[in-house]
Amino acid sequence: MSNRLKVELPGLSLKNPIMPASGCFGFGQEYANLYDLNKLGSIMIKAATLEKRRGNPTPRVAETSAGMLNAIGLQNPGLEHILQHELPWLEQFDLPIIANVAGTETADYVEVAKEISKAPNVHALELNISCPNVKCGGIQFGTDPQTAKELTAAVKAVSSVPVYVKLSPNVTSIVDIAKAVEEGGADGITMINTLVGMRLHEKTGKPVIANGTGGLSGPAIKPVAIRMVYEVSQAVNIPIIGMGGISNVDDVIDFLSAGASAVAVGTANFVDHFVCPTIIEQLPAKLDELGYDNITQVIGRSHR
Amino acid sequence: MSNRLKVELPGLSLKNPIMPASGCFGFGQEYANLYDLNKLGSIMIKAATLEKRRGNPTPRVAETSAGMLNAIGLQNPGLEHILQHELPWLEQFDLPIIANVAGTETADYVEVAKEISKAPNVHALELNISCPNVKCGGIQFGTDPQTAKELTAAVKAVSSVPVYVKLSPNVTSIVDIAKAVEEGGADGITMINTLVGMRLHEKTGKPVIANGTGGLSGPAIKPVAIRMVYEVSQAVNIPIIGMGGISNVDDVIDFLSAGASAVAVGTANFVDHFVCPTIIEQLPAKLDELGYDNITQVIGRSHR
Amino acid sequence: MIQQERMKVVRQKQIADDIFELTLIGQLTLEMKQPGQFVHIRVEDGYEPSLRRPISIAEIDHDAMQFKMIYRAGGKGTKILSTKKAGDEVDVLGPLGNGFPVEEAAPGETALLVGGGIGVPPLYELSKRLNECGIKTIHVLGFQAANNVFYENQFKELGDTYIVTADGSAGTKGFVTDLLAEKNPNFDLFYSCGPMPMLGALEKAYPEKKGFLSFEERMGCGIGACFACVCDTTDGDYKKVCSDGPVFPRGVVAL
Amino acid sequence: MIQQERMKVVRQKQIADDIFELTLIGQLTLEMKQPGQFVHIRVEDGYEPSLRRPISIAEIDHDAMQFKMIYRAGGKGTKILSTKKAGDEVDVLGPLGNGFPVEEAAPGETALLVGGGIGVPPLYELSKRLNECGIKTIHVLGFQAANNVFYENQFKELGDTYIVTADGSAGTKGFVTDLLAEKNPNFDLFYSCGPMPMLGALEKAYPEKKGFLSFEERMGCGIGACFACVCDTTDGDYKKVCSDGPVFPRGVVAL
Ligand SMILES: Cc1cc2nc3c(=O)[nH]c(=O)nc-3n(C[C@H](O)[C@H](O)[C@H](O)COP(=O)(O)OP(=O)(O)OC[C@H]3O[C@@H](n4cnc5c(N)ncnc54)[C@H](O)[C@@H]3O)c2cc1C
Ligand SMILES: Cc1cc2nc3c(=O)[nH]c(=O)nc-3n(C[C@H](O)[C@H](O)[C@H](O)COP(=O)(O)OP(=O)(O)OC[C@H]3O[C@@H](n4cnc5c(N)ncnc54)[C@H](O)[C@@H]3O)c2cc1C
Ligand SMILES: Cc1cc2nc3c(=O)[nH]c(=O)nc-3n(C[C@H](O)[C@H](O)[C@H](O)COP(=O)(O)O)c2cc1C
Ligand SMILES: Cc1cc2nc3c(=O)[nH]c(=O)nc-3n(C[C@H](O)[C@H](O)[C@H](O)COP(=O)(O)O)c2cc1C
Ligand code: FES
Ligand code: FES
Repeated sequence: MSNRLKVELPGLSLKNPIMPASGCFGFGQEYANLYDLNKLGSIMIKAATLEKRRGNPTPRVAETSAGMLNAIGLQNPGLEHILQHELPWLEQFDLPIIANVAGTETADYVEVAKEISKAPNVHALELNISCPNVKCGGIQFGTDPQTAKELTAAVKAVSSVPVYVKLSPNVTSIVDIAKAVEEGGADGITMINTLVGMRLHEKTGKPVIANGTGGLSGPAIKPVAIRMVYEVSQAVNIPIIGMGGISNVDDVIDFLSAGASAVAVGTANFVDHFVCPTIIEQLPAKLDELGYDNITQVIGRSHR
Repeated sequence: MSNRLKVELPGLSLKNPIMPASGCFGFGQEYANLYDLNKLGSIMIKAATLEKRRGNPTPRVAETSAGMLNAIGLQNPGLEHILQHELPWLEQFDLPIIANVAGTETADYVEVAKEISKAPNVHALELNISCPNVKCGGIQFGTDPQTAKELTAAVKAVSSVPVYVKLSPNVTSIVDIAKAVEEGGADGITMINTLVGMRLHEKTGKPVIANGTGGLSGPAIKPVAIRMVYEVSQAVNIPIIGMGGISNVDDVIDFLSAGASAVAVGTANFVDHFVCPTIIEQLPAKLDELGYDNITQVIGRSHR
Repeated sequence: MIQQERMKVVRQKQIADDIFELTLIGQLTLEMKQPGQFVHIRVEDGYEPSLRRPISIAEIDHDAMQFKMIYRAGGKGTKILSTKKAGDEVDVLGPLGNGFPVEEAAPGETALLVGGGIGVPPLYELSKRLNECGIKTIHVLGFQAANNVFYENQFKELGDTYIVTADGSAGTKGFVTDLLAEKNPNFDLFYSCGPMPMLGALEKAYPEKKGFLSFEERMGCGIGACFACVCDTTDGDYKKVCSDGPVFPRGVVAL
Repeated sequence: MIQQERMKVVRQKQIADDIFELTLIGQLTLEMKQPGQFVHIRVEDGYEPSLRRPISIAEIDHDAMQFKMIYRAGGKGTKILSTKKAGDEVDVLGPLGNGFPVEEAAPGETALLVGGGIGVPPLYELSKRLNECGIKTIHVLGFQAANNVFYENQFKELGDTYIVTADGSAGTKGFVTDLLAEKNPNFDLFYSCGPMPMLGALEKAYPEKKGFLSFEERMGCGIGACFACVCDTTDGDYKKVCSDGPVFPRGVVAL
C-alpha cells in the first residue's frame, strides 16, 4: 500500500511525496505533539543561518485573500544549536531531513552547508536563495542567474549531500534561474518561495507588517506556482519539489502533474494542523480514482 | 459633495478616481444596460489592435482561489471599428476615455496610438506592454527596461493625448521598468496587469485554459499589486492608476494610500456588476470615517 | 432589463442524484421574457468561489414572482448552492441572453425538444410556452443513468416523452440520436440544449429542419463585456454565448 | 494534549456591544488545564478568512464537556464566528499555551485581577479557580464605555469588582491604573490581561509584587512552529507568545 506512494529523489528515499515546507513546521517538535512525524515523507526544517537570528520586528504576519503575508526574517537558533539540539532530536524518526540553508553572503552559505550536511539525518540541503524578508540576504542570489549558479557551485563543492536550490518567483524568467542552478550543479529544485506583497492598515494606510513587505503564500499563489513548475520541469533535467498554496490532495496531484516529483505544504499547516497526514492518507484513494497504480505515474502527466 | 472625489491627472479630469479596468468592461455598452456610465470617473476600454483579433481558443477563463485566470488574447474588433462605432457611441457620456493600445510590434502600437488618440473623447492612452496572453505580443515590451522605454518614446511622439504605460508584474524589478518608461516620456503609469498563472484539470492534469497559461487577477493578487504601487510611487514622479484585486471601497483606499492617484476595477465587475457605482457612492462616507475632506489627501499617505 | 437582486429561496429540493430544483422569489422574475434565458449566480458573498455560475431558467411563474432552476451539484459553486435553504438569500444577475424563440413555431405545428443532462431544464419552460401557443411538443431527454433522470412526468404531461440513458438503466439505451433514428418522429422544427456532440449530431441528422440550439461556454461577466465565452461561427466570425446566445439558430455556430 | 476538533455550538449570546459569549461542547474541553490558555479557531472551512483566530478560554465546565469564549466581533473572522448558531460546528485547535499559574497564590492570600477590554475573559475562569482554592480576588476591569461592559455581575459574585471606563459612562472614568492609585487595594500578587500599555503601567505601579501578565501577538500556527508571535524578553532573548506564553511572569517580556 505505502509502496504506491514511494518516490526516489537524489539523496531522498521518500515513503511518500508529502513534506512540510521550510519555516512552516519549525524543527518538528511542535507538530510531533499532534501526530506521528514518521507519517511524513520528509521535513524541510526552518532555515539555518550561521549565527542565531532574531528576525524582524512584529507584526510578522498578516492575512490576505486566500493567503497570508509573512516577514519572519529567518529567525532561527543558529547552526550550532540546530546541530546540537534540533537535528539529534529528529533522529528518533525515520525521516530523511532536508535542511534549509540561508545566509547573507556566499561564505555563510558555504559554512552552514558544509557543517549541516554532515548531520547523519540530513539527506539533502535546500539552498534558500529566495527569502524576500531579509535585507541584503537571500533573494538577490535568487534573481540573477549568474550569481545563483556561482552560489550553487560553491555550496555543492562542500556539501556531503545532494543540494536542492529554492527558487524565488519574483523574477522575470524563473526558467533562466532554474537552468543556471542546474548548470551550477544543483541536484534538484524546490519552488516556489513566496511572492513579495504588502498589506496596509485600513485606518492608517501604513504597512501592517513591521518589515513593510512580506512574502505572500497560500492558495492565492497556487496558479503562479503551478505555472512555474510546469515551465521549469520542461526546461531542466533535475527533479522539482513543488510548493505554493497546497492545501489538499487535489492540489498535490496538480503539482505532480505539472512536473514536480514531490511536494511541500506550507501555510496550510497553520489552518489545518493535520493537513499533511490527511493528504497522505487520502492519496491512495485518489490514485485509484484517477486510475494510477503508482504516484510516480502522475509526475509530469500534464506534458504527456 | 462630488467635488471631494475629484482627481486631476495628465489629460484626465476625473470626477472620481474609480474606473473599470481594460478588458473587464468591453467598450461600456453592456454595463450601460445596468447603470448610468456617467457615474464613473473614466473607462479603460478593451485593448485596441490595428486589425480585428479573434483571440485565443476557449476555455479562456478559469476560477482560482480568490481570483481567476484569463487568456482572452486581446480579442477586439480592430482600430477602425472602434473608431467608427465604439468611441462615437461613448460620446453620449461625459467621460474622458482611456484607450488601451496593444500590438505585436512597435509599428502597430504607433499606428493605433496615433489614430485612436485623435478621437475626441479619448483623453489618454494606456499602452499595454504587459498582456501575458498573446504570443509575440505585448509582454516582451514590458519585461525589458530599454525596450519599454523605446516603445514609450515612439508612442509618445505620435500621440495627441497623454500616454500612460501599463506595467507587467511578471518582472524582477518593476521599479526599473517604471523608471524606464518615465524616461521614455510616459505621462503616467497604470499597474498592475495580471500575473502569469495556470490551472490544471483535476481529472486529466492538462491546463484548463486552452492557451495553457492565463493571467491571474482578483483579490488574490492585491498584496502584490499594493507592494508594487508602494514601491513604484516612491521611485517615479508621474502619477499611477492602480489596480489588482480591488473589490470594495477599502481596497480603493489601500491603493490610494500606497501612492496611486486613481484606481481601476477589473475582475470584481464580473462578481458584483454594480461594484464601481457602489464604491463611488461609499467613498464620501469613507473619507468622513478616515477624517479626510478630500480624496487627494489619501493619495500616498502610506509614505507620510 | 438585467437586474442584480438578492433573491429569497422559496424551496430547495433534490430531485435526482446530485440534481437539485431551486425555487427563488423576487422582482427579477418579472424581467424574464424567454425560455432559454439564464441567470448568473453568486452562490456566496466574498470570493470563495470567485466567479458566478450560469444556470438556465427552468420555469417562470410571473404571478408568484418565482422562478425555478434545475442544476447539478457537481463542483464547488453548485455544491454550496445546494446547501441553501428556504429563507436564505442568493445573489442573482439576470435574466441574461437570448432564449428559444417560441414565435418561430406556428400554432398546430409540432416541435421536437431534445435535451441532454443538465441541458434538459430550459426545455421545460419552453415546452410549456409552446403548448400554451397550441404547438405540439415531443420530448427526447438523454441522461447518464436511471438515477440521473428528472422531470420525466412533468414533460409527459406536455407531450410524448422519450427517455434515453447511456447505460440503458432507464428508457432506451444509447444516445438521443439513436432513439430519433429508430422512432423517426414527425416534427416541423426542433429546439435543443445539451452537450456539443449532441447538438452537432442533431444538426447533421436533420439537415432540412429549422432548429435552435443552446450552447454552453465558460463565462466571466455573463453580459457580453469580457469576451470569455466566444464561439466560432460558420461564417468565420465569432459570437458571444452569453449575450448573442446562448440560443442560436442552427448553422450559426461552427460545430 | 492539543487537539483539533469540530466542536458543536451549544449557545451563542450577545452580551454587550459587539461582544459575544460562545459556548462549545466537545472532547477537547477535557484537555483544558489552566485558566489563561487559549484556542485557535477556524471560523469557516476554506480560506476566507485564511488564518485561525486566537481566543482565550473564559470558562471551563469539564463535567458538561463545555467551555465558554467571550470575544469581540470586530473584524472579518470574528464577525463570521458571531453568526454561528446552536448546532453549528466550529473547528477548534487547543488548548494552547501556558495560562495563569493558580498555584502561585497561597490559600488566604488576595489576588488582584486586572483586565482590559477583551483581556477580561480569561480572568473569569482564573477568578473561579482562585476562589475555589481559597484565595480572595479583587477585580479591576477596564472598558471603553458602558455599552462594552460585560460580566460585571459574574465577577462581583467572586469578589470586589471595580469597573473603569475610558469615557466614564460606567464605573470610574479613566484607566485601570487611575482607579488602582485611588483605591490602593491590598493584595499579594496580581494577574492581568489586556493591552500592552496597561500591562506596562501595572508592572511599573507595583515594582515589588509578584505578577503574571498575558500577552497578545499576531499568530500563524499558534503552536510555536512559525515564529510569527515572538516578543522580546528583558534578557535580550525572545519568547513565543503562543507556546511559551501567552502568560509570563512579570519582568520576562520587554515592555
Ligand atoms: C448558458 C448556460 C446555462 C446553463 N444552465 C445550466 C442548468 O440549467 N443546470 C445546470 O446544472 N448547469 C447549467 N449550466 C452549466 C453550469 O454553469 C455549470 O455546471 C456550473 O457552472 C459548474 O459550476 P460548479 O460550481 O459545479 O463547478 P466548478 O468546477 O467549481 O466550476 C469552476 C468554473 O468553471 C465553470 N464551469 C464549469 N462547468 C461549466 C459548464 N458546463 N458551463 C459553463 N461553465 C462551467 C464554472 O462556472 C466556474 O466558473 C449552464 C451553463 C451555461 C453556460
Ligand atoms: C492569546 C490570545 C488570546 C485572545 N483572547 C481573546 C478573547 O478572549 N476575546 C477576544 O475578543 N479577543 C481575543 N484575542 C484577540 C483576537 O485574537 C483578535 O481580536 C482576533 O484575532 C481578531 O480577528 P478579527 O477576525 O476580528 O479581525 P481581522 O482584522 O479580520 O484579523 C486579521 C488578522 O489579524 C489578527 N489579529 C487582529 N487583531 C489581533 C489581536 N488583537 N491579537 C492577535 N491577532 C489579531 C487576526 O487573528 C487575523 O489573523 C486574543 C488574542 C490572543 C493572541
Ligand atoms: C511563516 C512562514 C515562514 C517561512 N519561512 C521560510 C524559511 O525559513 N525558508 C524558506 O525557504 N521558506 C520559508 N517560507 C516559504 C515556504 O517554505 C513556502 O515556500 C511558501 O510559503 C509557499 O508555500 P505555501 O503556499 O504552501 O505556504 C516560509 C513561509 C511562511 C508562511
Ligand atoms: C477577462 C480579462 C480581460 C482583460 N483584458 C485586458 C486588456 O485587454 N488589456 C489590458 O491592459 N488588461 C486587460 N486585463 C487586465 C485588467 O485590466 C487588470 O489589469 C487586471 O485584471 C488586474 O485587475 P483586477 O484584479 O481588478 O482584475 C484583463 C483582465 C481580465 C480579467
Ligand atoms: S461571459 Fe463575458 S462576454 Fe460572455
Ligand atoms: S504563532 Fe507560530 S510560533 Fe507562535
